[in-house]
Amino acid sequence: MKKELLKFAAFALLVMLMPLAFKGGYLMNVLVFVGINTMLSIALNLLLGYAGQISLGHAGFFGLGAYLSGILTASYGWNAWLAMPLAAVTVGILAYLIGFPILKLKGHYLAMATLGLGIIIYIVFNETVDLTGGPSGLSGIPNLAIGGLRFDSDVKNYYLVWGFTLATVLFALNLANSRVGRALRAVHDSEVAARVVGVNSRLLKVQIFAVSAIFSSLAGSLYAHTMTFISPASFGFNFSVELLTMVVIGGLGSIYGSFLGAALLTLLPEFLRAAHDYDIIIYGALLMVMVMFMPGGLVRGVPELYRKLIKLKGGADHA
Amino acid sequence: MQFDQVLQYALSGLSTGAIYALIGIGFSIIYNATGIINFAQGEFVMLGGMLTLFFLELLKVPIWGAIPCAIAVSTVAGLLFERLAIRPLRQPTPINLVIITIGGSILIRGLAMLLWGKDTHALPPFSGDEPIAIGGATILPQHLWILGITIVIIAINKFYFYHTISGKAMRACAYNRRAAGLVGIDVRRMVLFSFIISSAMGAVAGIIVAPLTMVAYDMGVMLGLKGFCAAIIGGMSSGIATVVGGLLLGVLESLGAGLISSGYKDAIAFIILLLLLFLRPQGLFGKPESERV
Amino acid sequence: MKKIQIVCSFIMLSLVCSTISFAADTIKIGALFSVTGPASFLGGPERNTAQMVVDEINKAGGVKGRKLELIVYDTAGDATKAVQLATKLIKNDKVVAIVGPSTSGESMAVIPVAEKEHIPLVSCAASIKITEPVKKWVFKTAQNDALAVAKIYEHLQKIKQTNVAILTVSDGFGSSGREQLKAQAEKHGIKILSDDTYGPKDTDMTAQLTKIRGSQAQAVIVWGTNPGPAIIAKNARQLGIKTPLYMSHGVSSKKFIELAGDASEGLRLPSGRALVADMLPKSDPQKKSLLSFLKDYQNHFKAEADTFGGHAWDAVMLVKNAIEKGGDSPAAIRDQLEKTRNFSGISGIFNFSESDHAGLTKDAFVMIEIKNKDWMIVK
Amino acid sequence: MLEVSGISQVFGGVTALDRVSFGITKGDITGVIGPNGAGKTTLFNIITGIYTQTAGKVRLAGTDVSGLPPERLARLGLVRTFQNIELFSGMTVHENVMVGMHTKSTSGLLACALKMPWCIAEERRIRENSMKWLEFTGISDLAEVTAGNLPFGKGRMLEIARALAVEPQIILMDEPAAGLNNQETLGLSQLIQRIRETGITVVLVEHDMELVMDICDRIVVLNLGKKLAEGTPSEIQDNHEVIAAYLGEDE
Repeated sequence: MKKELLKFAAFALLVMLMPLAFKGGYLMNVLVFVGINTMLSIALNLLLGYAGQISLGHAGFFGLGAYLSGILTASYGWNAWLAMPLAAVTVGILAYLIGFPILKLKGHYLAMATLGLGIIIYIVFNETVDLTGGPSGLSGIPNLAIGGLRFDSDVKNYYLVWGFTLATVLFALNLANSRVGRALRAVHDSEVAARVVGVNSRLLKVQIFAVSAIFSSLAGSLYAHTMTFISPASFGFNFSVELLTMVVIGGLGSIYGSFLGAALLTLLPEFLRAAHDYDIIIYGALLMVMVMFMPGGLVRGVPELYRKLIKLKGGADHA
Repeated sequence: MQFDQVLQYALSGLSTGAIYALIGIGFSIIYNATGIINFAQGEFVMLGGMLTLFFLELLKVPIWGAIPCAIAVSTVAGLLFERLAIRPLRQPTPINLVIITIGGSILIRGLAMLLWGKDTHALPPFSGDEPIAIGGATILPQHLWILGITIVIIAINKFYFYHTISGKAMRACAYNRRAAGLVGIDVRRMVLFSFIISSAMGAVAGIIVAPLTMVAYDMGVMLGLKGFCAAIIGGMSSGIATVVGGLLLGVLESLGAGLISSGYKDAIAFIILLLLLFLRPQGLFGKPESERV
Repeated sequence: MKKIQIVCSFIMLSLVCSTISFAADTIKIGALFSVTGPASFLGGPERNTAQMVVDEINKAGGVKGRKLELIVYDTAGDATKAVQLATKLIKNDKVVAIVGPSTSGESMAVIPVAEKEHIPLVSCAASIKITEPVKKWVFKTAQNDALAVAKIYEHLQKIKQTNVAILTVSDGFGSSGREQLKAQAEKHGIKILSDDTYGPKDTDMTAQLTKIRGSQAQAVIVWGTNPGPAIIAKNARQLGIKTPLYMSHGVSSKKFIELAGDASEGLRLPSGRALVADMLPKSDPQKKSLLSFLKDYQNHFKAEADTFGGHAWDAVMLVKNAIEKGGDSPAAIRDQLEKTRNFSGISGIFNFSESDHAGLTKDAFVMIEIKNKDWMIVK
Repeated sequence: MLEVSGISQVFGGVTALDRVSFGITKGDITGVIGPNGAGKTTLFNIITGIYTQTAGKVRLAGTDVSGLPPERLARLGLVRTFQNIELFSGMTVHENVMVGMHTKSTSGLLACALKMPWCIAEERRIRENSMKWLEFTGISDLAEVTAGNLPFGKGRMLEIARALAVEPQIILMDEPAAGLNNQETLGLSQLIQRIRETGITVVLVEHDMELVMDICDRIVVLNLGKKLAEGTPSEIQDNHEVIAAYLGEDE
């Protein structure tokens, strides 16, 4: 328990000190998105890594948060701090209601159903032109502000977004080592055994689906208020797959893994810019290679590799 | 609303639906033999179209040579996919399989983009493009090709699954993999076969549809998803139910676009998919199955 | 173990920062083009053209004796990436102006960054929203879709066909066009009888066209970029629709004719003059720019230039002229851009002012018709 | 305590169980035996809410619980173990048992994630109480081992410990001795008797006749989906029909 807390404190400290290292350069902006993506992949990880339920429609919840927040503030003049929780609650309720029928499905069927859900949401963004501005997008979304402090620069946004992200990390960590988190992992390992000892797996799955959607929605609101412009293209199927990749690469069920996955995938394009046409291939290959050779993700795979290397080296020394 | 309009919607829908059906059957064959939903199925459709174009335009092979070559290469791609990605999987859980087939589809699409570029290309129709009038509606010769080839493929399928040893063996796998293994059927070989068959079928679908829809490296995504919808409507059967599912989906889409709203056309397909999964996961025509633990 | 990994990832991060080089004494211009992704048909030629123009300028001795340096990033059509890269251009590369992005959505996303950081942005996208209302730091070179709509409607008025059906693609380009088609109809005495859309990935539009066939439309206006309009042209031919088809400027490249084949015969569309440069009279003020652009492009890339590359040509040239006249500070460039008068570019003749940052009139377009798989000016 | 009456189950035209009825007395150890395919496991699955029967009723302490899902039954004090042990293989042994205490704790999702003070207290209680069951089954030294790495016999003990953590009225065990060596079977039989001493009713499906005859108070015999006989071990041993059924199967 103490160790866990210490680890989190170190992580938080690192996050807080980051801006000093970059002095407001361009990477600050990228790191803002690393924060948002970390939040999203933790949200998905709660569902996928803990409860073992796949979703290929999370970009839809992310988009709903962004659009609800954006429309309420830009078109109806709401206060952003009011719009954000309202969006989250709405998305949460929606996910809760749709969760009952959709989580009855298993495996591939669940993947396809959530995918369909994501596409339907995406089509709605595109078609309700009067509300969302359609494919041309919605602009003029205000920045968040506390009193006189407007979050309108990368550094300010960095602290804003990472504040939320750290809260998400803490939320997820607490949940993992609690009665509910254990029950979720139990459902993941053997649903029938979990039910037999009294875990209402169906309700639990729906609950975590809703919680996951709520965090995605919050991330969406943050995205809308930091970007000040949103368009449906950011919330399509591809982004759902990207989120899935983040979670898988980082490591299913690992919160810090989600951060690693999000950071890697958000920063990867920076490294791959020279090979701009190849990035889609590297992406696909990475996904396959990870599942085939490091099914535990980086978080578990790298230490394992490290141990193997040590052993190999040790063996060589002896020889 | 006039009769000839509705007739036109129906005919357009049937020809699109036939493609969905072909892709849907590809999904079902793999699913039945392995329990995998192959998210990369749509990419084989793309490969069929792109490869035909490649042989036709760049290697100057005549069309009757280009088509078999394209099917052959796509089939090899399917074979390699199974051998290199599916078989070596250490933990073949549904989630890992979903992820690996998604990864495979991205990879195949990316390679196609690198090899052939991002442009859309037109492919000549098999036999002219003079419209044929049927009642008040018109179709193209290519539509007849699509319907005809779909029927032929389904007939071949039927023959294969019911009248050949390996087809029967594959049906046995579909019914109970462990039992099939116990009676001496090489299940892994059947899995490989299922990938070969469905990638070949995907390629055929891509080839016959290409003259109408044109080909691009990313054409497989939406077609693949629609094909899956067709398979779900048909209850993942590898026979006539999926064909009906595909045709139904095509006609509903076309009617939806014409009579309700063209913008929500795709949403209609996916709403049907969700409703079916919620209410009748065994497909529109299947009998309910007892839940197994 | 986990901590080590986190530390590692941050080390990688800092490596990225340190690899940025600083070349001395060049004037840096940033460029954001959608070289990959769904809008690569815009971004590809735009990147080629921009690089080509900068090379030509440098070959001719640069601007005021200093060389230009073009820093191009690929946005892949993604608004989020576009914003990140705009920030990168401004903060890390310290550019004095940005040309691009290629699409309207990305441009709208990047505008707040340019406005906040006070860097002039010359967008290559078409939507009227980019410069209307006028934003202090934002200009654009692609013809407004509003102008294209006006050109088609005027043409229809002239030939007295006022009942139209519209069929637009449901992406940024199509929805912006649809908005304009609906907004301007009344002004030109046009009645829209049916209003349909199709998806950018759709492969069969006979349903929409059948519906249109059932209406009394005298003309069908299709708003989209390849390959949709080509499929529509083929579908219309299949259905035997005799109503004339009008396309948007979004298909004004040879690719469209190649895709639609015989079905493209007789289609009309508004287009920039680049497609028909050799048919223009000698007196046309744009002719000189056009011919040099086409020739350069042919020499550099062994391919035919299209109007899309022209947007980048205009953008780079406008910035270059502004630097020549004023200084190389972002503010000076902005001020000089706004003072641009009678600049004969590829897309038209630009006249920027305090109240107009798009700078073109509908004369930037000519109506052209496809005859024998080539472009003809409609008289 | 537990009463089944007229249970029938039909799978796609095949009758797996045909009007099976019997009662189980509180505090007894009851064995359900029968040749392969007799329908024992199906019966267990029906009683524990995993299958829903075609006809018939299950009553637990007088209330009708037919068709209730397993999680509801667990709250009513009915719990089971599985033939091929079902562990939460990714979690530690201790955590496995802690999940067993799910019904005996109440903190909700939000309270857990926000670490409310009452949750921390409850968590401590769960942690301590669950150790008790590990000690009861004699695997407390393995508390921090990942369950997936346990040897089969220990896994069986863990599954029982986890079921006991539910603090049930009645526990159903599906072939608990399967896969155990003699030593382990002996331990198991002692454990079952100790469980009964704490007042929990035990029902087991078992193939190991020696074990059944040794510890059971009553035995129910199923054959081909029907109840063949019911009685004390000695009554069953003398029952001709039972002997015929077993001999007919060549066992």
